[in-house]
Amino acid sequence: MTSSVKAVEALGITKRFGPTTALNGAGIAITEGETHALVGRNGAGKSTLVSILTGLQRPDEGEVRFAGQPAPSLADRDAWRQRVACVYQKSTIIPTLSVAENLFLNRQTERGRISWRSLRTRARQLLEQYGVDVDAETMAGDLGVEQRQLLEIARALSFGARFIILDEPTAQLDGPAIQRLFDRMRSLREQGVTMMFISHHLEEVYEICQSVSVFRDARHIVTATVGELPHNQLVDAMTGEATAAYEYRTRTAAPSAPVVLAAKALTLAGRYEDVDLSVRAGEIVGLAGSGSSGKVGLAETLVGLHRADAGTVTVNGTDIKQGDVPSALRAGLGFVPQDRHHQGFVPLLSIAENATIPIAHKLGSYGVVSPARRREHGARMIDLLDIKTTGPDQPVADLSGGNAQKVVLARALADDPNALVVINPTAGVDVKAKHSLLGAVEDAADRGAGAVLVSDELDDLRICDRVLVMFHGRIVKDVPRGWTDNELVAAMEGIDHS
Amino acid sequence: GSSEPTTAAQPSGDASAAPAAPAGGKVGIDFPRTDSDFWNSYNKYVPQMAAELGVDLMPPTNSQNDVAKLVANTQALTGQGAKVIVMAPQDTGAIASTLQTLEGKNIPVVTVDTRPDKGKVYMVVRADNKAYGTQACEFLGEKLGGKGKVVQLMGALSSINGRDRAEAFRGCMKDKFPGITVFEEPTEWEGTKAASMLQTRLEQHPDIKGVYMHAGGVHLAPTLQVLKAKGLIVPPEDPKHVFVVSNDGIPQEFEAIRKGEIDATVSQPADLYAKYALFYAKAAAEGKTFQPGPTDHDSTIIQLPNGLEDQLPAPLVTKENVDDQALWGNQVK
Amino acid sequence: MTTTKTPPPVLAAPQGRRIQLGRFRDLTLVPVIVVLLIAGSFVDPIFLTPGNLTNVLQQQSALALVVLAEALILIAGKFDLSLESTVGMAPAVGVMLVIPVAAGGFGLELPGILAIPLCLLVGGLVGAFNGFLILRFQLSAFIVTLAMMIVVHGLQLGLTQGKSLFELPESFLYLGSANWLGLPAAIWITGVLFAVAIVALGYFRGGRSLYAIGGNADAARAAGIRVERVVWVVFVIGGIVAALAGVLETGRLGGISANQGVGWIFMAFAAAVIGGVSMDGGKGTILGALTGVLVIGLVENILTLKGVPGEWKQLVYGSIILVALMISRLAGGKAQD
Amino acid sequence: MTTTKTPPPVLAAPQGRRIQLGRFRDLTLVPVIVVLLIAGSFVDPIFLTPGNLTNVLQQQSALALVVLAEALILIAGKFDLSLESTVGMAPAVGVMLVIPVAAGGFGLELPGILAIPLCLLVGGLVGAFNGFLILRFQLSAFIVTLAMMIVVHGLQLGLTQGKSLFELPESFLYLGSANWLGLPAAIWITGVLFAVAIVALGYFRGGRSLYAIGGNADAARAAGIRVERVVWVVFVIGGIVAALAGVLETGRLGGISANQGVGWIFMAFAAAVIGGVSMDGGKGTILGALTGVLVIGLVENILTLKGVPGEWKQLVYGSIILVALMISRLAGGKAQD
Ligand SMILES: Nc1ncnc2c1ncn2[C@@H]1O[C@H](COP(=O)(O)OP(=O)(O)OP(=O)(O)O)[C@@H](O)[C@H]1O
Ligand SMILES: Nc1ncnc2c1ncn2[C@@H]1O[C@H](COP(=O)(O)OP(=O)(O)OP(=O)(O)O)[C@@H](O)[C@H]1O
Ligand SMILES: [Mg+2]
Ligand SMILES: [Mg+2]
Repeated sequence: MTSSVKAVEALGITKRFGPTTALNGAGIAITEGETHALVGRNGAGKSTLVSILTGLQRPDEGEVRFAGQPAPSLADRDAWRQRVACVYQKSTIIPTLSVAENLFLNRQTERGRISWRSLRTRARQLLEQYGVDVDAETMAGDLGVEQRQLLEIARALSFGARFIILDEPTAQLDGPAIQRLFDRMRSLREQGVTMMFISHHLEEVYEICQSVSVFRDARHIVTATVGELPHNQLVDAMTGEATAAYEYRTRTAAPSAPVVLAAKALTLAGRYEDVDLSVRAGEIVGLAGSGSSGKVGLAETLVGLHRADAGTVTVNGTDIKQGDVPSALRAGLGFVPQDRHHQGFVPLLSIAENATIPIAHKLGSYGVVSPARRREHGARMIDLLDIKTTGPDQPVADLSGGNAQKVVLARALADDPNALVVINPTAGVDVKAKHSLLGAVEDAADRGAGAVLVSDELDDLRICDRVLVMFHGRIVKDVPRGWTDNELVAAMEGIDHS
Repeated sequence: GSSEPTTAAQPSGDASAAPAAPAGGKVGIDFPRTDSDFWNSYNKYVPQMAAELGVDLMPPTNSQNDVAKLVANTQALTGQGAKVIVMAPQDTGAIASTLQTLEGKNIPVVTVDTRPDKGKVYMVVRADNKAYGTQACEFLGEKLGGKGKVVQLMGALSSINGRDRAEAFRGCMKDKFPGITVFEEPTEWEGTKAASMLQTRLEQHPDIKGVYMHAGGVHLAPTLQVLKAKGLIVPPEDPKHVFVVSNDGIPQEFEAIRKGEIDATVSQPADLYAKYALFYAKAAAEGKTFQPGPTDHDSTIIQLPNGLEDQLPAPLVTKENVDDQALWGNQVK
Repeated sequence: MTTTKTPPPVLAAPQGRRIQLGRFRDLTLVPVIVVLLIAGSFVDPIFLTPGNLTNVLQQQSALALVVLAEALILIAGKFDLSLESTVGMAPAVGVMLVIPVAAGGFGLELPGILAIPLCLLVGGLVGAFNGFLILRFQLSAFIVTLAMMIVVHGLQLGLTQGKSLFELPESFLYLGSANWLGLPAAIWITGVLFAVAIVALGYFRGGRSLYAIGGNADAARAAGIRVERVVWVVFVIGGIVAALAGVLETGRLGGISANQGVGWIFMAFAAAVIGGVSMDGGKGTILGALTGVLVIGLVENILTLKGVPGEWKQLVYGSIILVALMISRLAGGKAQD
Repeated sequence: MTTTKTPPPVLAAPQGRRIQLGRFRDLTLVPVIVVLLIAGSFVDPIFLTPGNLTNVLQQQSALALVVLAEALILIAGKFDLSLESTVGMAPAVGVMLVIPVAAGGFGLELPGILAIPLCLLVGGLVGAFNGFLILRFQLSAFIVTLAMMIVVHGLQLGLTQGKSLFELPESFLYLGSANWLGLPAAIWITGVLFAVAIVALGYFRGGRSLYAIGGNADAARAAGIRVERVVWVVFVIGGIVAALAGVLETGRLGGISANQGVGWIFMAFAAAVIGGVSMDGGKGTILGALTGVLVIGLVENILTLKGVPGEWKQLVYGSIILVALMISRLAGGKAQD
């Protein structure tokens, strides 16, 4: 802590949402020009602080100051936007508008008539500048998750504000995209821009930030420079207890173990071609690849979300009907979809109900669903996956991002599946939760399930017995356990096809 | 009822202003709608006539042209102690079981304007809607000399009155004036539809020479506006003149007849409807009975399978008799 | 309407007490009903008598069934405006298949006892056709059923030539006019169907899946719910229930007018929505919808008893609905949608 | 992690075609209009004459304005059902403030020239009140405006005692009945307002903010759009435009009946939605809504020219709308919502 000028200060902030206290006298102070990390477990109150620091919500108690001056009134949005720009955790892209218009929302022009031509030009320049390869005229709703995320980032950076908040910007990005973002952040810092960076990838904190604040249970725990707080201490501060690093287990799936999930000559035009895959009981198979390699499309076909143009999918020895999720689930499959908001949960329904939709038929006879048994199952899942909630009856809409993700995994595990297809299970999930999520997948494998794990995170892929690398829609490599980061990344980038 | 003196007519709508302890008992009345000029006049006349006739009238209910509401209102009125019910079911099929219920409770029913197809009624008070159509047809047929084209702006086909007028007009034209072509426009009693349809038809057949409107209240202004835009509002002597016959007898129609904008209207007697509805209601409450045959007020009572009907006169009003003070349209302000 | 839901905003206004009150959200109209009962008893002593309250229930029973059908469809995230036309058309066609030409029939003169099953079948077919257009052609439910509302009513007008049917088989009138154990059969039937729906949507897999579909159809699909099939079934059930509403209404009125059901859909929406069912799908309960119907029925009854002059009645009626809305909003404590 | 920078591959083909069609999405009804024009010319040679087409435009001009108002409100993600009642009530009140008691007025007898401004003011006030209830009390727009639809029409009924107003100031009738340069003034006015709206929503920040708000209100708020204020202004504009529609309609019909505007809102929704405006907000264009109005107007005109018997007219009408919907769906290539 060298300079004493604080670009932003939040003092004694308390914010309650009914029974939940999201922030309890917490605060943060960020020195001008530094990149400051805010870390904490899911539900620690990070995003709530962000919405208070950007003037979207009024704290119940406490105050916010920018460069020593009190924050403007909530109604004065323009004043806020001059002081702070933000990439929110929840999408603020408007799906029905074009990319260009989303970039310049409410500032399409200074005054008078909008010139769409010049707006497009400005948008193209901006996209180019941040290395986002999308057409400025595309409807934002047609973009994938990652491209949308890049759009959010480009927009926030483009304001030229001197203080920028990035709330989990990397959760949906793959390696090269993250590196491009970091390059950008570094050059902004050289220009003296202050940043607050939120991430559950602690190695990113060490890579890009100078200091870090830790929140736990709605309170501020510690602030330090990254040098003073090594990785294990940081994790301990977050969890409030000594936490060991995750231990990857070793398994040896017997070659005689039955094949629980198999694909033969599977082809879906434009996404992947001629894929063969087989997963044995007790085996975890990773599926890796850079953006648009087709890994998600493949995984989604396995669970019946797409109908392949050619080929077959077998679960537990039964040929499943393509394009029909129920038949895959009935054959004994569990599924964690890519985008939890889109396909993962029904926000207004309770945790227990979301977690038990696929097994509703088992919670009673003659189509009856017993609320008591549902709650019981929900409570068990809350314990198992360590979900931070007021109880199994809480609507998933009220949960923090990581906890919502755990509910989605709970749903996949509900039926004690023989085969699991898991896509990006740890996106936006805190360290400890990540451990329990990965642990749950490994537990399932230990119980004899076979799993396909699709992920952009090398850490996740470490639990796999082997990793299939996809490139341009084909499986190009089968990497056994024991790979190094460079090896795998090289394969994913198509540098090494041997 | 209250103990107000009966001398002063109380048009204020305070319908409980009836004579103390009248013979027979309370009369419940349901108004069919409040959105047409004809029925509004009727609604106005009712409390006035009740005071004149000394009828113990309950606060009127309103069924807004909805037979289901009418049924509910009837239940409420009987619940509140009505001994006689006056109603004007705009839909005559769906009132049957209500009439049966009322018959079971010995509550006589007087219906106004429409004749229920089924179910006992004490008296139907109405003018003959078929006669309206026939009168209009005869007037137009003669004026056009039995040839040419006319437009019939019809009411809703789901209403008995609309259907009666349409059928009578159509049938009469076919029988008596086969040389006249009739265009039928289903306007659903809506002015905006009437205007559009008439305008389109005049574009298609500029030689249309006659119009029969089923309801002056909704059709008069739009028709005049369309004719005006086409420059067709000219004296009857002019060969471009379009003969217009209306139906209802509201003051605005009389005004138009005086100005020569339209040629005739069938005066549907709102005042007589109100007067005789209450007259028969009172008689029913007092236990009187009637026989088919001519009455003392220029009308005839006829026998129906399910009751009696007093067919009130519905005069055709033209330039000759438009200033007749006996017409109800000349009495309202 | 929507299939993909934008996640609810983190940024929204205080949502605090939601969880506790949420459980009672379907009962936010109860204070309104209490106020109405008290107000009504002041308006007229007859109001609180069993006879009058029975009348209210009987008068509302057909509308209540339409509200039930609409609530099911709304919870599943769709719309059906054509229900109101089914209320008139299904009974008309059912009856015309059995009555002689002289009474307005088609001349088939099927056995009279078939009239009700045929009527329900017609209702189900309308629902099935709606579902087919919406799901297979991916058309907007609002606009398909708006067009179907006109088509179905137009069919009735065309077939009946706009005339009322009143020579109906006794069996057809029975349900709407009989009394069972001192109460109109219509009340029993409506009550039982509501009870069935409340239980089904609360405790049965099929019923719960409506909430999942209405709340997030993609998530429901990924969780193995056959979204299209369920929605289709809901449309069919909606049509059948609306046809049954038509049977009850016909029995109560003793005839089928060309306008039977016309204009009901607005009231049905009003009842469902003030009862807490969301137009966005996935939210609300059948019990809540029932309270909505009761409010509307009580308001109408009180206005009738009070004898509000016809020309002011609509104004008073609309204002009371507006006030009821606010009371329920304040009692519920949550923004509506 | 490696720093190799392979740019992500360009978008896959299927997305490409979508973008192009998206641009013409507001014109998916054009094939329908072409079909109708051809069909109409077979039905009657008069159909394609300038006189007849002018009539169609004039007949639709008032409805078109209501569609315009509704489209603005829908794009901003809200609803307004009360517009139809404003079409009748605003002119009635405006006129009653200037005409003598004998003609049905209040007796204030303000200068006749004020009738139109007063009428627009009344319309704006209704919109403002709607906005106030919806935004301040966070009530559902659907249900508030449904109640307001009843209230506003009830107010007209009450004030006029259900009577039609016939004796109107000439100045009030002028706009709806005059001809400018050989075309009815109503067509000019409607045309200009549509042009203004198309430009405003296409090229001005205020207009674009409607799309942002309808698409994702929280995101719009985060981008500094004053969501509440904009929505409120849209409601006020909607009310004013509906009142102007009432002025044009009054001029065309020469009087204000108690039912002026009743039932229009369904047609307005139908026109807007088949024209591509989404009920979910944020989607659709004013030009698209205009094509929707034209389709409805042409269908009505053809049916009148053809002289379809009254009892079958509704069926034919509804069926044509349904077919138009499918054609536009196939031409647009995208699922509706
Ligand atoms: N709008 C809301 N209504 C009710 N509770 C809320 C709301 N927003 C946040 N919360 C609660 O406040 C707490 C803090 O949430 P917040 O989103 O700030 O967590 P976070 O630290 O950002 O977590 P994550 O890492 O998962 O994003 C959580 O318990 C959450 O459930
Ligand atoms: N719904 C869709 N319709 C058409 N094409 C799609 C769709 N979703 C993805 N694609 C395209 O299919 C290709 C493979 O996508 P897929 O999502 O399977 O790969 P991925 O490796 O998961 O990519 P990413 O990491 O970017 O999500 C990409 O070119 C992508 O743009
Ligand atoms: Mg967060
Ligand atoms: Mg991916």
